[in-house]
Amino acid sequence: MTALAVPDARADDPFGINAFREEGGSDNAVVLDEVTKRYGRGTLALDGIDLRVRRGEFVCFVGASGCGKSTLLNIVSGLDKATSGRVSVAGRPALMFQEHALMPWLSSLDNVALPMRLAGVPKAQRLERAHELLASVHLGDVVDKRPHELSGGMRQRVALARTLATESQVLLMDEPFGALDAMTRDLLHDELESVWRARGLTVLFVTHNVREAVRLADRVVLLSSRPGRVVQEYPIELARPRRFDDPAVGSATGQITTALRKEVARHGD
Amino acid sequence: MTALAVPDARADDPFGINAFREEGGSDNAVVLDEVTKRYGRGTLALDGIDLRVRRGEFVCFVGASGCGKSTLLNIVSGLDKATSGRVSVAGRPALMFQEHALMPWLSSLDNVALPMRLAGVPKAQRLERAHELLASVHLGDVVDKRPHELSGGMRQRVALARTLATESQVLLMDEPFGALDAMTRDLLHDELESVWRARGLTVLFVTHNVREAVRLADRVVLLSSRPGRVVQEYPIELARPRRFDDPAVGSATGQITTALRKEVARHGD
Amino acid sequence: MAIDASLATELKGLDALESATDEAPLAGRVWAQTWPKIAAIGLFVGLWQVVVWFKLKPSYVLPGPGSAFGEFAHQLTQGTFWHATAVTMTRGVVGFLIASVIGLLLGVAVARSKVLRAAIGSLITGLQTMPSIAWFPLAILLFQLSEKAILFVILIGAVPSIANGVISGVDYVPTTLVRAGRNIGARGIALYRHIILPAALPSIVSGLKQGWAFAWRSLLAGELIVAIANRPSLGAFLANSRELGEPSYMLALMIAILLIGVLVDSAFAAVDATMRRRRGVGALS
Amino acid sequence: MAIDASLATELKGLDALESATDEAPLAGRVWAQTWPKIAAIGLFVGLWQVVVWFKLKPSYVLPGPGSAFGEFAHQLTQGTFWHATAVTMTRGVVGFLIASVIGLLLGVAVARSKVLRAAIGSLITGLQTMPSIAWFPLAILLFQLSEKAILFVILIGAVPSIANGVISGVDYVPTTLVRAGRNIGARGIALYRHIILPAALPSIVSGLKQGWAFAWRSLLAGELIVAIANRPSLGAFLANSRELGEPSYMLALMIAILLIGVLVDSAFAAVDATMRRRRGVGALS
Amino acid sequence: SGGTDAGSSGSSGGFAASEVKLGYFPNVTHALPIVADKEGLYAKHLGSTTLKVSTFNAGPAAMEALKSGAIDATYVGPGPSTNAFINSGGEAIRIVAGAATGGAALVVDPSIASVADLKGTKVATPQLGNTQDVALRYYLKEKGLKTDLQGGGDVSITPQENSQILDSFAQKLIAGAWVPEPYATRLVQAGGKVLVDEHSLWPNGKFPVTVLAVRPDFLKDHPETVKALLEAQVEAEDFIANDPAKSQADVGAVIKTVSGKALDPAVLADAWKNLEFTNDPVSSALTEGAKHAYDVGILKTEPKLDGLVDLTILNQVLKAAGKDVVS
Ligand SMILES: Nc1ncnc2c1ncn2[C@@H]1O[C@H](COP(=O)(O)OP(=O)(O)OP(=O)(O)O)[C@@H](O)[C@H]1O
Ligand SMILES: Nc1ncnc2c1ncn2[C@@H]1O[C@H](COP(=O)(O)OP(=O)(O)OP(=O)(O)O)[C@@H](O)[C@H]1O
Ligand SMILES: [Mg+2]
Ligand SMILES: [Mg+2]
Repeated sequence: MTALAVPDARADDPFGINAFREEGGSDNAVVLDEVTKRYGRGTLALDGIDLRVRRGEFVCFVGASGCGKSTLLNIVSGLDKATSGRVSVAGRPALMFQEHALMPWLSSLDNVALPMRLAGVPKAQRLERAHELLASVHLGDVVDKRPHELSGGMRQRVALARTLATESQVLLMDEPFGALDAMTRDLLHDELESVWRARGLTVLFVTHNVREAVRLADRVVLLSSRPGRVVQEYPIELARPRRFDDPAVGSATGQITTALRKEVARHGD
Repeated sequence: MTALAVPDARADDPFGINAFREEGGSDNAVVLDEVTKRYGRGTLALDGIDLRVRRGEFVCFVGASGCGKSTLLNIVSGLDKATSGRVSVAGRPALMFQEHALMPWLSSLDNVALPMRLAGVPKAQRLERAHELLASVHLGDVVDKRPHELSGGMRQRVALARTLATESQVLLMDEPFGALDAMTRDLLHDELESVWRARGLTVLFVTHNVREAVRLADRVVLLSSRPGRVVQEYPIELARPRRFDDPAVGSATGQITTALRKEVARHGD
Repeated sequence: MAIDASLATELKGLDALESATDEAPLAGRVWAQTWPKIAAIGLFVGLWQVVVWFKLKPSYVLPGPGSAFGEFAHQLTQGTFWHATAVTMTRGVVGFLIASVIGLLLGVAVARSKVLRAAIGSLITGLQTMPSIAWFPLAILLFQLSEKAILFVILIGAVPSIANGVISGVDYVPTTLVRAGRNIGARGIALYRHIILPAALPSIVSGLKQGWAFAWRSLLAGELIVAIANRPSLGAFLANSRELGEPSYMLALMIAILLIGVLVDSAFAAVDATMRRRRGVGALS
Repeated sequence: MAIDASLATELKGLDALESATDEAPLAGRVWAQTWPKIAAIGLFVGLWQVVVWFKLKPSYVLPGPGSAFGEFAHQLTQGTFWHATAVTMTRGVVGFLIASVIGLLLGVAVARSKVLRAAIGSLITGLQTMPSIAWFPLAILLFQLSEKAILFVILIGAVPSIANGVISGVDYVPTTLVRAGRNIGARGIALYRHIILPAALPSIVSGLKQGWAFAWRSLLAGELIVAIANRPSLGAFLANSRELGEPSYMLALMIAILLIGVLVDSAFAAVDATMRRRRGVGALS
Repeated sequence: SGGTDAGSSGSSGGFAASEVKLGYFPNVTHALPIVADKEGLYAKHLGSTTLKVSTFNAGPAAMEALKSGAIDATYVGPGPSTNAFINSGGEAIRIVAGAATGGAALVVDPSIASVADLKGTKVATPQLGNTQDVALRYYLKEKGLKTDLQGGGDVSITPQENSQILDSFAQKLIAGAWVPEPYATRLVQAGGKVLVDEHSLWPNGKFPVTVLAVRPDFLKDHPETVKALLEAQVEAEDFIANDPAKSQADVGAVIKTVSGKALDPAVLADAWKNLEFTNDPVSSALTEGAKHAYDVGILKTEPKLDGLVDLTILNQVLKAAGKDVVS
């Protein structure tokens, strides 16, 4: 049970000086209060989500297919509006979409350079940086290819590089490594972890791979389905760097998986 | 080592009477001979693939991202032409695409009914069957929604149901369960396995999840990358029904994963 | 807006599910669609009135909105006006329907066959750029002074637009959908019927809209070639109104033509909005 | 085909990567594009000649291809013909460029603003259906007998087509791309510049093509309102050829107009083919 | 009845056609056929032959229809008919009668006192190469003012549609225009003054504005039918002379039918005064006009109009009606 401990959202504020700060203030990067989302007059996708994510925290979300994870990220990103409740986010978060969402008329390089172009970074500089980013996702050799010439996993990596090309302090990632083989995924875990540390990013990360969640997260949030609610939160206090196949990671994974299965089964899905 | 044995492609023909049959004849559902694929004048995606898949066999393909798995399935499906080599397939295979490829103007139900409509199945019958299929992928309650109203995993399941709606004897599946949570995926493993048995299907299945491959396959084929070649084949002779978390499945998974890692590392990706 | 409303109802019937996403109440939606139109018309008519008040131009050259709308109202009481409108509308609708069928077939044929595309692809636009006046002699030669001559001029104007819409739509159908369609057993005509044409529908509808505009313009010009006995028509009225030297009468006819154009466009817009809602695109504005 | 080739080269320059996918050798590709055209023209001219040989119509009504092409060849040696072509082309190109700018801005504005769309969305098509002849009095009223009057008629014809192309393109930009664009920091104009307009480009180009056709037709009609001293024009020639009852001269002019139309379309087709190759769509035929 | 009438007078051979397709314009200069039609004179003389009327807006369409066989006969201006005759090498058309003469004038802005003042101004005509266009060019040439077909020269001639001429004149964009009735009258009402009345330029003040053109093969095959048309026309001439008010009402009614609105009766009445409705096509003026067209460069070759006018049947009819024959 080393991996799981009592939730303590204010661990990095030992003196409690920020304890009464308003949500979205200096210690919380993302705050959701009683957020619900109903599509049209139909599906209730989220129901009363309360969530606080500290600056610099790495939170993973797991839950059944269709439980509202993407909806949650979309709301945090500001692209969708919550039906009710309050959302406050520090700065403008970068969202890596579940479907790659690359611009089909741009090469990989230009896709990755686009956020910098929009931010006004000079051409030489942004192209250099885009080259670096593509190399860091192991795609240094496809800079000139267009999305339709790439494999599924390659597109996902280009999209990752594009997300990293923004200057956002908050990253929202929707199953970013779903189409990658184990080896490539491990490499990208390391890469992401080091970027997160170096830049002090806040990351909200959706995955179906509980082991991946445990590998990366400070905290794993389990969502129920129909409607999406926060069922349980699991702080992961394993020392970093962690490995995907660490036994400790495995045991925490087993525990969360059991809870997840129970949750999914309870909703008859 | 129970799970791995010497490859024996003719295990179901103990008397060897079919040994000299022409490829694509009665015992092989899919035969590839020296198949290469080059896109434009650029990427060499596949290089000299030799492959025989028996009727009723369940073969899983694993390999690094971008190694040519999708290309292989596309060629077997007949949608792409090989640059050289011979391809012969029994009947018209159904391909489940890596990206869902649902018709955006049709509801889930109509998407699933479409292959039957094209095959001339009467309306009442095809709608009933489509309802059944959607229920079997646990989407009985979204029959009327259009693709854009579904979550990523839901779309994948609709696409699966659509693939099962064809009468094809050969199924080609490109990471069909990549966007599903563990629980739903397990249920669909069972579902797919039972359909495979009941219909005597031949399945070529691409996945990044080696455990999934071991859970399902009669044989796991490991592809190398740049260019794609068959590196090794692993017959999986574990008794069915298997469970995802069976220790035996785990040990075979470990072995193949090690080989895969070595393969991926060798190509510096 | 009668056409608009009835079409919208029909489409809703086809697609009962959509209604769930219409969040605002009907009255509110109608008002949201209506007030900007009223404001735009008000603004325009106001400006026009101001110009007239300042007598920038003599009134026998530019009559005020009062006299133009007065004349329009007067025309609405005239049997011949309605008769002419009916004749022209009938010709327009019949011609447009025939043009749609031909344009659709031609478009599919050209989009499908490389040889045909190389042969006549560019010719289609070439024909479209030829002004109606150039076709009149040929129309008379082929069809004498019959309704067919007018139909010919309409078709020559509208078919290329419609065909071009189809071609461009078919050309841009996402490759994945075509491949998926082929794979689930759509071949030949079925591929077009069930996959390509539905996928290309937005572009086809926009081609049809352009085709309507071309058809209507060609029709109004073509109605001049010959005034068939006892068949009054808006085109002939419009041309002859110039000769009468009564600008308010001409403006009244222009108001009628504009109104018809706006109504037809509203119908297209309703179809388009439904398509967009179905496909979940256009959450832009 | 000079425009075609030079444009293709330019586009290839812009997009050097594409050349790798042109698999067939240049000569073969050119031939594949050319023979169907020659065959189509041959077939058409052959049929025409047969009709003439059988004397179905007297030659003063329908001259044979020989006399039409002969007249065309003769015109090519005439200074005034080239002068007229240059005048008309200049007007056409200038008008089209201005119409493109206005149409683009108008289209974006209407696509973007719900209020504007409700106010004038349908009016755009309404204006488009108004025949050029209805605008002549207004053109003269506003711009006297000047080049500007012709320009006005061109704009009134072409702007709606172009705007409609933009609107329909913007409406159908995949929602994901817009959302992705917004998320990576594209707001306001940048969103249009970098995401929406490139994504809508195919539909915009097809709107521009329709716009060209409308502009050209309106131009040829409009050149009749104003015969400016010493400015011969194809539109005036065409009308005069009809009035003087010289069918072979008229046919020669039609050949010239058709040729220009085909050339312009080839330019559009080249742009379109490049766009499709870039985006990896249209692996259809 | 009319039927026996047409049949009994057929001495020159040929048969009455079962149908005759006739064209005219909804215009005051076409009053003769309009009255003949409206007053039932055609029906009376054609007997069993059915009459199908088409109305045209301009000469070119009428000529195209005649040449391609869509109609058998039409009333039209002398310009288009001469052009059609010349361009078809004399094959396409025969003029068998006149229908109206007179009624065209150069109307100018009151500030123009004499022809010399026109120098450097723009003057409009209804269309390049039509009767009035030739008349204006020839007139200016006689007065020593240069013009050319591109609108250059001392006086810039800008062909425009009649209706547009009214607009342009009202906005002072042109100094004047040489136009037929009723536009001459309308320009005067809009503040113009008549600088040249075309009457003054022709011997006897007579020049044709409307003639009856027939397809030669129709004329050959069905002289009886042509004769019946002419009989009706001759009777209409008398009707117009006797009852101008009713005749004007007939013309007004036709204009109302094709344009959806009536022409101001005052304009109609004023224009009427400047016209003479006569069966005489004034062949000499026709030939003269064509020669003028050649002189000013509209026609590229010297016109030969032999055979254009064929008055045999007309003169038969006139004689039978006890009227003077024409030549
Ligand atoms: N645009 C929409 N309109 C209507 N319903 C929607 C829409 N988008 C999502 N939904 C519904 O909301 C629910 C949650 O969807 P969401 O995409 O957030 O799930 P998810 O947790 O991301 O699932 P997955 O793991 O499969 O991606 C689903 O039931 C889905 O059908
Ligand atoms: N249309 C294309 N044009 C050019 N190159 C292509 C095209 N499609 C695929 N490729 C290239 O072929 C190689 C194999 O691609 P493929 O999609 O088959 O990989 P994959 O094994 O399915 O990868 P993943 O697991 O990421 O989906 C890649 O290098 C890719 O860039
Ligand atoms: Mg999701
Ligand atoms: Mg793949």
